[in-house]
Amino acid sequence: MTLDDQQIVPEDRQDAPEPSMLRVRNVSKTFGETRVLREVSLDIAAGETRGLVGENGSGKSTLIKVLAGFYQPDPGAEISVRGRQVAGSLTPLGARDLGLTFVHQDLALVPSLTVSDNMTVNALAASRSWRVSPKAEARSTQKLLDEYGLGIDARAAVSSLTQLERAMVAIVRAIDGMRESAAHGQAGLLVLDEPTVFLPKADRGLLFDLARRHTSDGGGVLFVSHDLEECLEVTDSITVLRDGRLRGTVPSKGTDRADIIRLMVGKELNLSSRRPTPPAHLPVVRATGLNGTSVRDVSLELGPGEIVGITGLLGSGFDELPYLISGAGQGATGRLAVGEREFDLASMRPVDGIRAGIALVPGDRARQGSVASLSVLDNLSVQALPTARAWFGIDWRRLRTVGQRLIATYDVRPQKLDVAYGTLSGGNQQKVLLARWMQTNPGVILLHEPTQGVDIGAREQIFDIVRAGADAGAAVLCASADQEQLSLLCDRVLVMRDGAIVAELLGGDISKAAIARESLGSARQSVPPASRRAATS
Amino acid sequence: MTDTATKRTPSLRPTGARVGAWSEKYGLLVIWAVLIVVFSVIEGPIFLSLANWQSILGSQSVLLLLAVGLLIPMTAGDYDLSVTGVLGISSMTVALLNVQFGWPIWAAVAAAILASLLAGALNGAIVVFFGVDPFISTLGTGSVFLGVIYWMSNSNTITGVSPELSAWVVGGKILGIPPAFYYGVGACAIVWFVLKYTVFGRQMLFVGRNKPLSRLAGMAVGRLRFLGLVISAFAAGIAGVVYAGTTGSADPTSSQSFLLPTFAAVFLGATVIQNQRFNAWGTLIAVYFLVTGITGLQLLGADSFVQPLFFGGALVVSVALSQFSRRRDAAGSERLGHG
Amino acid sequence: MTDTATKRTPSLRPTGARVGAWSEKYGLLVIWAVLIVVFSVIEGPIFLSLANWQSILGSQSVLLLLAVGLLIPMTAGDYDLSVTGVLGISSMTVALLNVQFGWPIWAAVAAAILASLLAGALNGAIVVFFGVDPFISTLGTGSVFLGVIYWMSNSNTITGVSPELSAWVVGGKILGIPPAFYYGVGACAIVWFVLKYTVFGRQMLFVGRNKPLSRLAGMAVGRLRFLGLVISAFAAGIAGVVYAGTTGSADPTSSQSFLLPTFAAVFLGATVIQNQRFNAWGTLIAVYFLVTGITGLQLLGADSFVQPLFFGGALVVSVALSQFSRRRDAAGSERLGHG
Amino acid sequence: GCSSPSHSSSSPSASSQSSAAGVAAAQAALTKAEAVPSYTAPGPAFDAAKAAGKHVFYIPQTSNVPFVVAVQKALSKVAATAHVDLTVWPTTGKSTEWVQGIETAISQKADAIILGASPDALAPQLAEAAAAKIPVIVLHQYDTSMTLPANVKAFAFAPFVPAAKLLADYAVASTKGSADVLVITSNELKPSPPMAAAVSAELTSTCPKCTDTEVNVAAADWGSKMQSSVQAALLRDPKINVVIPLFDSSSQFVTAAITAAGKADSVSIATFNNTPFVLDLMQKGSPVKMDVGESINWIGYAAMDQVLRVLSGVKPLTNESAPLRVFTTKNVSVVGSPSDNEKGYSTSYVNGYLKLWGLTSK
Ligand SMILES: Nc1ncnc2c1ncn2[C@@H]1O[C@H](COP(=O)(O)OP(=O)(O)OP(=O)(O)O)[C@@H](O)[C@H]1O
Ligand SMILES: Nc1ncnc2c1ncn2[C@@H]1O[C@H](COP(=O)(O)OP(=O)(O)OP(=O)(O)O)[C@@H](O)[C@H]1O
Ligand SMILES: [Mg+2]
Ligand SMILES: [Mg+2]
Repeated sequence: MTLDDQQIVPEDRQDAPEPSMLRVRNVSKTFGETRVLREVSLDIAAGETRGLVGENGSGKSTLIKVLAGFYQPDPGAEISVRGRQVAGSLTPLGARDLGLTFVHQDLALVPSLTVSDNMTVNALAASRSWRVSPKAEARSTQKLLDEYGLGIDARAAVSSLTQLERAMVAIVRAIDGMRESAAHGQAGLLVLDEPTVFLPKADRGLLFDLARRHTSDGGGVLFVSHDLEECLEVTDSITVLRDGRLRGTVPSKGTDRADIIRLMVGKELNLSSRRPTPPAHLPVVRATGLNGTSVRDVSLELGPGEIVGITGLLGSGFDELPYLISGAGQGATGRLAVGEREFDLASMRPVDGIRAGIALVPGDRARQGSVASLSVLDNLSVQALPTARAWFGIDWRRLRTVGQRLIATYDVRPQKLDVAYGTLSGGNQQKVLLARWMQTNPGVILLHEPTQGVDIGAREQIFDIVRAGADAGAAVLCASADQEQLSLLCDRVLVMRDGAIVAELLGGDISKAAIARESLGSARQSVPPASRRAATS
Repeated sequence: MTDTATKRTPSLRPTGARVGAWSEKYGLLVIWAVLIVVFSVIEGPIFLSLANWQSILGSQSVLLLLAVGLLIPMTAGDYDLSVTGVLGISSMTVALLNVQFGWPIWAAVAAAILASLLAGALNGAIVVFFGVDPFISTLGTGSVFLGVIYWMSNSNTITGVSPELSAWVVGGKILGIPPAFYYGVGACAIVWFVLKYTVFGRQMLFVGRNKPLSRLAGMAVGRLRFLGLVISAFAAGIAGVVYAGTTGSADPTSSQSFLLPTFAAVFLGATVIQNQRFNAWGTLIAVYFLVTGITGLQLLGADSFVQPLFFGGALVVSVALSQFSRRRDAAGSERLGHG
Repeated sequence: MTDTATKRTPSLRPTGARVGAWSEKYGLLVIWAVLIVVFSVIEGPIFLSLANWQSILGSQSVLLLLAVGLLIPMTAGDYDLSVTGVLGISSMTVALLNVQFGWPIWAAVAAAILASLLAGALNGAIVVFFGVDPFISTLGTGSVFLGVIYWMSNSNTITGVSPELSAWVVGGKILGIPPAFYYGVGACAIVWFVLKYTVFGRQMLFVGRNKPLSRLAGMAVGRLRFLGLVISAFAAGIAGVVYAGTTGSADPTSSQSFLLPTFAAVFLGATVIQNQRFNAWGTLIAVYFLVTGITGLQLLGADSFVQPLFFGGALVVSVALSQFSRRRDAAGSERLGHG
Repeated sequence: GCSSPSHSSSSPSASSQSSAAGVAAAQAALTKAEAVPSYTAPGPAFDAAKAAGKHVFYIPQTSNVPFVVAVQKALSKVAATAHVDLTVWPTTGKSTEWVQGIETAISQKADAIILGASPDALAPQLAEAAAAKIPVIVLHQYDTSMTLPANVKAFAFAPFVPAAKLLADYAVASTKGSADVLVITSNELKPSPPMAAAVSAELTSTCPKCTDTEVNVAAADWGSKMQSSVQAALLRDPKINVVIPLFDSSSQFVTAAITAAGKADSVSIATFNNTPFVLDLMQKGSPVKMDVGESINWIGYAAMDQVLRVLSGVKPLTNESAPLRVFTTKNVSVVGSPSDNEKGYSTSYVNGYLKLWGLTSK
């Protein structure tokens, strides 16, 4: 380990004059045989915003779930909040009583219930009354939502909301819960586990304003993110976890990204630069007149070897495009040409897309991408089954060999085929998902938030996988709200507004700032699709 | 974004959606009404007679009590296949203690309720402490309860339950309808209130939809599921008392025949009033919808094979219709059910 | 990270885990063995006699065929509560056509299988085209099928099915065990192969675990579910033929009694060999485990109430044990889903 | 012996006369059956000592009914007296259990099988037993008038049709020839169709003005459907004054329906089987006014008579059965409280049979 340990601020501040907001000592957590957290100690002062970073699977969410009382830590742990030592084991209710409020990574919403039902879920268990009043709840929820100008109907089912709206609901719920506890005396600790993955940059301001207001009231914030720049920007100090062990805490001022990466990964990471723009060819994909739930009359073309980004604001419809082009959009219309084949979207099914060489890597890994309870091999095999026939059954030996090679190539950790997919960390889940599709040598790769919640090291690996796919001649479409990712990965970026493509950025023009400007719509004229393609060539 | 959404809504949409939502909520009521009209036309005065409606309303209290109690664990996602076993234990306990051991009827009833609560606690304990899926554990305990009933009763039918109980259950009619009907309606009202207006009911709903989330929100998931199974057993216990009162007797086997109708009523009920959610009034409507059809057929003197045909057909068709209207306006997310 | 994990593993741990995994896979086999030893000690030679084992193995083919067919839709997440209805339709068709209409037995059998396939197609169509949850739609169609059976048979038992069929089913014993047993085992082998080694079987598994994923992965989810329900009806149809052959007759009601044992066998089977997954050999073991216990009790001449007690108790205990061993080594597999 | 003389109501003028005659005939048959039945030897005497040491297997329809338990008791008692080894194979009413029982009996090389379960569902197994030369004696499932199954050596008959006739006679007599009868059948049970036919035929022959309707409720649905079916039938035809559930184990549901319809005073129930709880109902005052049936113990002796004949190599009888007795509110008190229908019979048949078998001295 070549790490410069001097940089690290000692975590043990036992002689701190006043009790810190949160004091954690010696927290370990073991699942079965794997130790996920090892003797983690942590102090957060009142008024402090603390970042928590680490690779996928380094234990951040686990630590947070320990704080939430969801997991019991191994014996020997001590947790105290504002000097109040937690006696016995921490329960979810106890945590809330202590003033800890959470936005969990998976948002913790029930899609089939209404926004206002979901809003009340945390209050339920602690409720002192025995009854609830749905009407009053709906009213107060609506008031709250309006207060933040979200324009969400409190009586709508969460399933009818977009991912972004769902994130906003979860955040507003947490903030409301926090206010509640503030009303009981003192501001507590707000814990945000990757709250921004669903939010485009522009909408994150609201969240950070709220967090800042909270800290200035004397509360504390613990903020988990894989976006190191954002983390450096909004936090006072950053704690780094690696392999479940505390690597140290550094002040955000005067630290740069590279330092943190070194702490996280334990080595220097070569962040790749943009690859050269591929030469223009006849398009592989030609879509005309696409219409979906939020997409209106969009046409676009993708060339072989080209990585095209598509982005926009919440509700602009950019995140629907990959699904439309794969044939998974329901009630969609439009025409699609993939190579020689022509499709009418109204009658196209995903299987048609797959036969035409389209691979879709959905953004919602858990719901649309994988089966958590089955093994990595099972999940890898989904797309390979028809090709792995021997005699008249599936040749599992061959699948296994291929799978072993795939997870080695894609650096999936742990490199075991038989572990349950669900126990992998997010980054590794994503790599498995990509591996599953890449083994089919797709001609068209459609990605939706391919690095959502993925750590910086894994992100580079995923970029490499995508680039390798493009280099092999595939056309890539990457829908993402992550402007940095787009600027690093894409040869061309399309920006959508109100369901239509309004701008196209090429090569050197692609930058976070430019994307943000176009997304917000600083009065640029929409570019007709024909001229766009022409501009590329 | 919301702006755009509102902008894009064609003016016709809301009306269409409203009709859809309405038919989704009250579709079964309409089918019921049609059924009543059809039978009235065919059979005229007999079907519309007070006596017929008294008989329709008065005859299904046991089923209604069972179904309404079952709603609670079902809301928490737990199938309870042992309710009919508990029904049998309860009615047998009443009859045995009252007739063979000479206990006063109130004591026998109290013991029956207690026995039912114990049975529910056993179900709850197996589910909560051993983590066995309730579908399979209650399948098992249902069989155990059946064994217990055979053992208790020595496989005999026991008659001669004190007429006092019958008086409370089927005597002293109000508007010509026996008290048991009002007990069933009362139970519906309670369950409706509990599910809609109490913290407990709301918690059960969350537990049923997402257990880890509920745990994270601080709900005592295990305790809630335990309670749910105890409550369904409690309701089955009351149903058992009503059953014993209705027939003045208890026999070891007949309680089993309520199992499928109970589940049918619960699922069919989940297509009315609050679509996709188990709800009490929907269940009540489902029960009386089914019995109206069957009674109508009986009055027609239809062959006995027509009854199961109607029962199954009505179930499938009304659920399909409600599903259909739901599909039209919402891109269905998850739905009721298991795992 | 993987390195450190392996390094830190205490030497005893893996053994413990391996025992856990082993008991998870073969726990029920051990309980079965214990049961056999206990009965052998109590009853000595009779229980251990070849004849007894021939009778144990030969007696459960109908149940086994039903359960093994049910595995397919269950793997795709679809409960099929109508299998016993199809069983009844099939056996009644054989008996009716053969006895009352004088069809040759092969034609009657073919018609029965055809009728079963139609019944399965009806189930599939309701589930796929109307989006009705199979638990409720097959509850309904099960009732419809019962009505059809009553109608066909006029509620009568029909006897005198051609002995040819019986010869194929229970005559011509191999190793003293009737052919029906080998049909059951053959069906197990086929289902095992299908679920493990065919694309269809794997697709069913994914459909059962995650429907949106399956759709995006290009599977024809609707068609697969449809096929699953047709297959379970097909198996139930064969079971019906075997049933008619075993008894040389068909009656309108007795098929219903297979419903709960079938589900019990399927769920219990999912605790063996491949824990948490419906599997054919596990189901076979579950069936013969339960029948061993019951036969032992019958040979003992135990009171009849002991049978349901044993059945339910064995079910709950063995599932609880398998659950327990699973829990020990993996900290609760639930995770916060998005739904 | 309760067949009434057949008559035709050819001319309208004769009809009222014949109706009165029918009522009288019905009443006479009923009165005769209300008396304590007496034992007459069913057939020639024989020496049952040859049966000693033989092994008999008893497979009941389902062990979960008191009837079976009582029969089993009688069988065991006689078996012990005759030194016959009796094995009981308990079942819960599933055909697979019966099949397994016969297989087990064959594999244990039993000398005879007493079958309480339906031979209809066991034809292949009966053939197998016949091939193994194991005689099968079927217990209490057939009336002599019914078509009999093959591969059965002997029957202990049940007087279903005479009982049904008595039920109709009661309806005629109790309503003085103006019975409007509701017959509740369970057609999946073997005796149900011939019994229903017999009720109908007896009504037609003794009472031209009487009418009858049938409602079929499967035994499995008695708990959940019987009450509403009966209530609907009463609504449909308010003139119904006698309800005949063919099997008395469903009486409590019929009673509940009649009570719920408010017709407890005008509608009476006549039924079959003499199950103790129904006699209880009758004694305590309920719409059940008549129950006809047999002594279960007697059935056991009758069955054992056939078994011993078969085991001893004597030709079995063709009309072996226990006699019927009718209980009405008039004579039901003889069964005591709680009801024990064995009390309604003189025990002379016990000694009678023992003497017939030559077992009295031992
Ligand atoms: N319930 C569990 N059982 C077994 N292993 C688990 C469980 N929960 C988490 N893990 C493992 O613990 C490790 C840490 O997971 P954790 O969720 O804390 O990571 P993380 O730091 O939040 O990662 P990410 O950045 O991807 O969110 C991972 O390797 C994961 O596989
Ligand atoms: N109960 C559990 N059992 C098994 N695995 C679990 C469990 N809970 C979490 N995990 C796994 O542990 C890993 C970390 O958990 P978590 O839910 O925090 O995701 P994550 O790693 O943080 O994802 P991301 O990469 O998006 O940040 C995930 O891969 C998850 O699948
Ligand atoms: Mg995490
Ligand atoms: Mg994460």
